[in-house]
Amino acid sequence: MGQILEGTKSALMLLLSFDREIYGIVGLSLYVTLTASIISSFVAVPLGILLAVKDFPMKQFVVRFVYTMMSLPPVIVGLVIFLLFSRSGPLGVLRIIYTPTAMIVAQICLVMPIIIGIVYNGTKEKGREIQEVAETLGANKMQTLVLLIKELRINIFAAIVTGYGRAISEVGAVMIVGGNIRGDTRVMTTAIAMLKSQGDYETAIAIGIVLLLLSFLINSILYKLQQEES
Amino acid sequence: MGQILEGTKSALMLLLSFDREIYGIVGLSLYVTLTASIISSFVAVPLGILLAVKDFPMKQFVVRFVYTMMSLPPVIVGLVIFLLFSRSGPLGVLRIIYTPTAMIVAQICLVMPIIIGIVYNGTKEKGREIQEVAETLGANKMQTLVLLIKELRINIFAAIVTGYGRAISEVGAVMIVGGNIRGDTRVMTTAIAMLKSQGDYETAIAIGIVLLLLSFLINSILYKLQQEES
Amino acid sequence: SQGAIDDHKESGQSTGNSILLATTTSTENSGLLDDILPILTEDTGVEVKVVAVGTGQALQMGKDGEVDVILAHSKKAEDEFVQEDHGIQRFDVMYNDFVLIGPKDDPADIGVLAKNDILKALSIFQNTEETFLSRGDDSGTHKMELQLWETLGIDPKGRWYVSAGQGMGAVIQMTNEMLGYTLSDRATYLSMKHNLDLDIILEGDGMLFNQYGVIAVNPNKNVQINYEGAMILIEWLLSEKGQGLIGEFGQSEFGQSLFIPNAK
Amino acid sequence: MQLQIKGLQKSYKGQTVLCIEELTIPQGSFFGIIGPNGAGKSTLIKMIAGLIEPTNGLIEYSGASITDEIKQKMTLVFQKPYLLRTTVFNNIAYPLKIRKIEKEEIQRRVDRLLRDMEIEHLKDQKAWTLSGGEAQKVALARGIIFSPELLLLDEATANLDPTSVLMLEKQLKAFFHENKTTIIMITHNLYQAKRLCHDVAFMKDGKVIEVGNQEKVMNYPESHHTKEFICNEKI
Amino acid sequence: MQLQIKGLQKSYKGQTVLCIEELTIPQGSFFGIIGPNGAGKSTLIKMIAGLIEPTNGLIEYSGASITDEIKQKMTLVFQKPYLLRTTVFNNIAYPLKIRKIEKEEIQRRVDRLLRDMEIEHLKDQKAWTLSGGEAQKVALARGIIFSPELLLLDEATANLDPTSVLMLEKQLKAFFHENKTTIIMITHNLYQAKRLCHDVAFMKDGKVIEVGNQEKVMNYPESHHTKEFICNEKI
Ligand SMILES: Nc1ncnc2c1ncn2[C@@H]1O[C@H](COP(=O)(O)OP(=O)(O)OP(=O)(O)O)[C@@H](O)[C@H]1O
Ligand SMILES: Nc1ncnc2c1ncn2[C@@H]1O[C@H](COP(=O)(O)OP(=O)(O)OP(=O)(O)O)[C@@H](O)[C@H]1O
Ligand SMILES: [Mg+2]
Ligand SMILES: [Mg+2]
Repeated sequence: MGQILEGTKSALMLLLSFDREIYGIVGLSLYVTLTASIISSFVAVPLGILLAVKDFPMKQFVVRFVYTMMSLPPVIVGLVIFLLFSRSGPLGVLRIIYTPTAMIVAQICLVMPIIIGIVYNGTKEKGREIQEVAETLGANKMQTLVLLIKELRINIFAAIVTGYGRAISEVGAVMIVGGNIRGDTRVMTTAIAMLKSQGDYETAIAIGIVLLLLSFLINSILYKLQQEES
Repeated sequence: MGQILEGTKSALMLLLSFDREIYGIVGLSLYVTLTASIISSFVAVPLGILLAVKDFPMKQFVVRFVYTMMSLPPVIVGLVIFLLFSRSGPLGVLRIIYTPTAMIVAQICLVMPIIIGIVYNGTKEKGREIQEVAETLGANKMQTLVLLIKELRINIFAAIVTGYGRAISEVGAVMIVGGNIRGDTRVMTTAIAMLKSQGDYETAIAIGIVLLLLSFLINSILYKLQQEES
Repeated sequence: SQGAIDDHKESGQSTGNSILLATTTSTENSGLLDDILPILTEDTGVEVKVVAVGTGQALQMGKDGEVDVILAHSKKAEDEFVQEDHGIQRFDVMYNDFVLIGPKDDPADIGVLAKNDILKALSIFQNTEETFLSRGDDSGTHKMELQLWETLGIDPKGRWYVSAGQGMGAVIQMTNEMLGYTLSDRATYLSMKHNLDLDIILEGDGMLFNQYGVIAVNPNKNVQINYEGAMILIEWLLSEKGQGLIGEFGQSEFGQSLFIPNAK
Repeated sequence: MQLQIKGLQKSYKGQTVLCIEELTIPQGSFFGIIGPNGAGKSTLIKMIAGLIEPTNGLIEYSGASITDEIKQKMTLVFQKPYLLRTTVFNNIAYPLKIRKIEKEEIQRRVDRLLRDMEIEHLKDQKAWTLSGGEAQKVALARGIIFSPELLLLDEATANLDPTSVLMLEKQLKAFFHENKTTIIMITHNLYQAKRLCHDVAFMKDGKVIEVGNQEKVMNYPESHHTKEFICNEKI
Repeated sequence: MQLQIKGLQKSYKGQTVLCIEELTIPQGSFFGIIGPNGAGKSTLIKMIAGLIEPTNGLIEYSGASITDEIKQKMTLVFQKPYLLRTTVFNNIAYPLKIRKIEKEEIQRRVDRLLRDMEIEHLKDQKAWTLSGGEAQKVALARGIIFSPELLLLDEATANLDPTSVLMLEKQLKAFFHENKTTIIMITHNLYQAKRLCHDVAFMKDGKVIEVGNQEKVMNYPESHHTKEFICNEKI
C-alpha cells in the first residue's frame, strides 16, 4: 500500500526529472500506440460500417469471426508477427523485427478487430436509416460512408478510445516483436513489466501512473474534439 | 510460418489428446474469465447506463476517468492488486494471492471500465428516449433500468463481448496475482507466455488457437441468445 | 531484388555496427549489461541490442538465426547448440553461483540440517512438504534444479512443489509471498534483497556453480547475421577490460561482485 | 386530476420557448391545445408529464407537486412514439406488467383493447415493422391500457387515416366517460378539437394567447392571432 | 420522370404486404396516394425510391431501370424524417454540398428557401432541438432544395399546423410548375389531396383498388371500399 503512495510521488518526480530516457520511453509509447490506433481506425471504421449496412453471404460468420478476434491474446499476435517477420520468416526481408514498425504492425492486429466490432454494433441499428437519408438525397457510395461516419461519431469515438486503450496498455505483443530493447523499442508497458520482475514496484507504478495521466490527456483531447462537433 | 501451420495441427492434437493438464488449464481459464466478466457485467452495465442518463456534478470528469481506466495496463492492475493482497498488504489477511480468486479480482478491475465505457456510449443517445417512455408508462426506477437494459441489449452485448475478450486474452495481471502455478493458477495465456519463453512456439500457438476456438464458441452462444431475444 | 536487399542492409538493425544479443533474464534483471555495454559501444563502435528472454527461447532464437550472439548459463544445452553447428564456438565469460533462499527464520531448519549440502536440503523438502518453488520454465536455473532432483532420484511432485513457469525475479517474489524456498542465482537475489524477507539458507555447494557462456551464432544460417559484430563483442567481453568491468559490477552497491569473470 | 400551472417558464441557453403566467385545467376536462409549429405545445405537455424540468415556476397536480405516485397515474403519448423492440402485444402489455397484474388478466385486457382498436392482426408483429399509423395506434393503446387518470396526447392521431381517426376518437370518448379521466390533447386538426374538446387553449410563441370554452374560442376568438389561425380550419 | 410499375410485389416471411399488377404515373403529374393505415403506401413509395428491393416485379423510370444517375434526380421525404446531427442550415445544404455546388451559391439558395418556408429563425438551431412540425419543414426543404425531377412525399405535412400546411402547399405548387417535376404524395388529408393532386390512387391491403383523375375518384368512386373511405373526408 505504501508502495502505491510512494509510486504516485515517484511518478511526479519522474515526470519532473526530465530524464531523457524516461521521455524517450514515453515518446515511443505514444508514437507506437497512436500510429497503430490511427492506422487501424482508418481501415476499421469503414469496415465496421460496411459490415453493418451491407448484406452478403456468410455475414453472420464474419461477424462472429470479428467478435472472436476481439479476444486475440497479445502474446499470440506477438508470436505470429514474430514468426512472420523474423529473419527466417516469409517476410523477413523487410527486416522490421525488433523495431517500432513491428510493434505498430502487431498492435494494429490487436486494435483493428476491436474497432471493427464496436463500430459494427453501433451502426447496426441506426445505420440503415442514415444510409437511406443519404441515398434519397443523392449521395454516392463514398459520400454515404462519410455521412455515416459523421452521424455515428459518438460510437466511433468509443470504438477508437477502446482500441487505443488496448494498444497503450498491452505488453505481450510489443514485448515479443519489439524486444524491450533499451533506447530503441522500450515502451512504458514493457518497462513496467521489466521493473516489476526486478522487484522495483515503485518505479513500475510510477510509470503506470504516467501512462494513465497520458491516457487521460489523450482521451480528454479526443473527447473535446468530439464534443465540439456535436 | 511453418510453425503457425504446425501450431494449428498441434492445437487439434492437443484438444484430442484429452490431456488432463490441458483441460485443467482450459477449464481454469474459462472459470476465471467468465466469473470476472459476469460479475463485472452485473455491476458495470447498470453503472454505464446510469452514467448516461443521470446528470450530476463532475459528470464530464467521471466520464473521462472511465475512458482513462479503459486503458489501464494489466501489469499495473496486477501489481496494485498484488500489493493490496500481499502478505504485508492491507488486505493480506484474506490470503487470496496466488489463487484464482485474486485473478478474478484483477480481471474485474480491467473489465469493468471497458463495459462501463461502452455501455455509457451506447446509452447516451437513445437512453433518454427509452427512459421517457418507461417513466410515462409508470415504471419505477428499477423497472426503468431493466427496460433500458432490454432495449439497449445489442450495445450491452458488444460491451460484454469486448470486456470478455480483454479478460480471456490478457496475461499481465493474472500472471502477477496468480503466479502461473502449475496445476493451480496456470491459465491459457500464462501458459502461452511460458511456452513462448521456453522457445516452444508450436505449443504456444496451439494453445492460442484453442483459446480462439473457445472464444468463438462463447461468442456464438452469446450471439445466439441475443439474436433470439430480438 | 538484390538492390532492395542492399537498401535494407544499410538501414537494417543488425548490419554495420549493430548486433542483436539474446540473453537470459538474470543478466538483465541484475543490471550488468546496462552497466557495461555502453562502454563497449564507446570502445568499439558496436551497438548491442539486448533481448532478454528465457534460456530456452534464447537458444531457440539462435537456432532460428534471429540473433547474432547468445549469452546464457546452461552449459550442457550450450554445448549441444555448438555441436549441432548452430554456433561457432562457446566461450566461458564469468560465473556466479546459485543459492538456496528461504524465510529468514528458516522454519524447516534446512540451514542447520543440510549444512552446505544442497542434495540433502532438497530431500528434506520432499519429506517435510515445506513449500519449494521451481522456476518451471526450462531456463538455465530450472535445468540445473532438475539435474539435482535427477541426481537424487526423486521426481518432485505434490502440493509442496510449486512450478511457477516464470522468470527469476517473479519467482523470488512469489517465494517471498508464500514464505517458501527457491533456488536463485546470487546476482538476482542480491539485486532484489532489500525488498525481501528472505535470506540465503544454503550456499557454497560445488553443485551450485553457475557458468555463463557466450556463443556467436553460425553466420551460415542467413545473410543477415552479423558475425563480425558478434565476434567484436565476444572478444571485448573476454578482454582484460571487459573482464575487469564484469568483476567491478556490484561492488559499489552490494560490496561484492555479482559475477566473477573467468574467461580463459 | 386537476392541473394548476403558475409562472411556468422554460428557456434554452437564455432563449425562452415557453412562458405561461397561469393556467388551470380542471379535473375531468377534455382539454385541447392548438397553435402553430414551435409554439411550445410539446414543451408544455412534456413538462406536465414531468419529463422536462421547468426553468421557473411550478405545476400542481390536484394541489400537490409531482411525485412517483402521481406519475404512475398519468401518461403521455408522444408525437413520435418510441416502441419497445418487441412485439405489439408486449408493447401494450408493458404498463400492466410493471404494475404486476396477473398474466391472464393482462392477456384479457390487451386482447380486448386490440379488438376495440381494430389491430388484432398486428398482435404478434414486431414493433419496428409497423407502418406509421399502426405504430401510432399501438402507442395509443399502450397509453390507455392502464386507465391513467391524466392522459396527455401529443398529436396522437396525426398519422392515422380518416377512418381510424374516427374510430380512435370514439375510443377516447368512451374512455373519457368511463374513467372520468382528464385528457389534454395537442392537435393540428381543428375539426378534431371541435369534435372532442370542452376547452381549448391557443398557444403561440411560447405563450397561451387565449383559453376557454372550445366553442367560444373556435367560433368567436378574441385575439386576432387566434382568429388568423382558426380561419385555416379547413386544412 | 415517368414511372411504370409492373407486377410489383413485396412479401415479408411469406406474407404479402404489397401486390400491384400495373400502375403508370405519367411525367409531370401530381399524383396522390390515399388509403388506410397499413395499406402499403409507404412500402410502395420506398420501393420507388429504390430503398426496398421488390420481392417480384419491376419499376421503370422513363423506360429504364433504376441507376445511380436516376437516384440523383429523385428524393423521398420520410414519414418520420431523420435529420442529421447538425444545424438546420447544414441539413438543408447537404444535398447541394454533395453535388459540389459552390459555397456562395449554397448560401444563397438555402437562405432563399428558408425565407420562403418561413423558418429563417431556425437557421442555426441544432436539428435535434426542433419541434415536430419544424423538423418536418426542414426535411421538406432538404428534399426540394436540389430541384429533383421526381419528388416523393410520405405524409410530409402530417405534423404541420394549418397555416403552415397552406404555406407549404403553395410552395409545392410553385415548385411543381417551375420545375415540371413529377410529385407523388401520400396523404391522409383528403382535402389536401383534392387541393393538390391531378390523379389519385386508393390503396388497401397492399392493392391499388382504384386509380384515376382526382375529381372522379374522390367524388364518384367506383369501388365501395373507396366510397367508404372517402365518406370520412371531413376528418
Ligand atoms: N434544446 C432546445 N434548444 C433550443 N430550442 C429548443 C430546444 N428544444 C426546443 N426548442 C424550441 O422550442 C420551441 C417549442 O418547441 P415545441 O416542441 O414545444 O413546439 P410545438 O408547439 O410542440 O411545435 P410542433 O407543433 O411543431 O410540434 C421550438 O421553436 C423549438 O425549436
Ligand atoms: N418487416 C416487416 N415484416 C412484416 N410486416 C411488415 C414489415 N414491414 C412492413 N410490414 C407491414 O406492411 C404493411 C404496409 O406497411 P406500410 O408502411 O407500407 O403502410 P402504410 O400504407 O404506409 O401505412 P400508414 O398510413 O400507417 O403509414 C403494414 O401492415 C406493416 O405492418
Ligand atoms: Mg410538438
Ligand atoms: Mg406509411
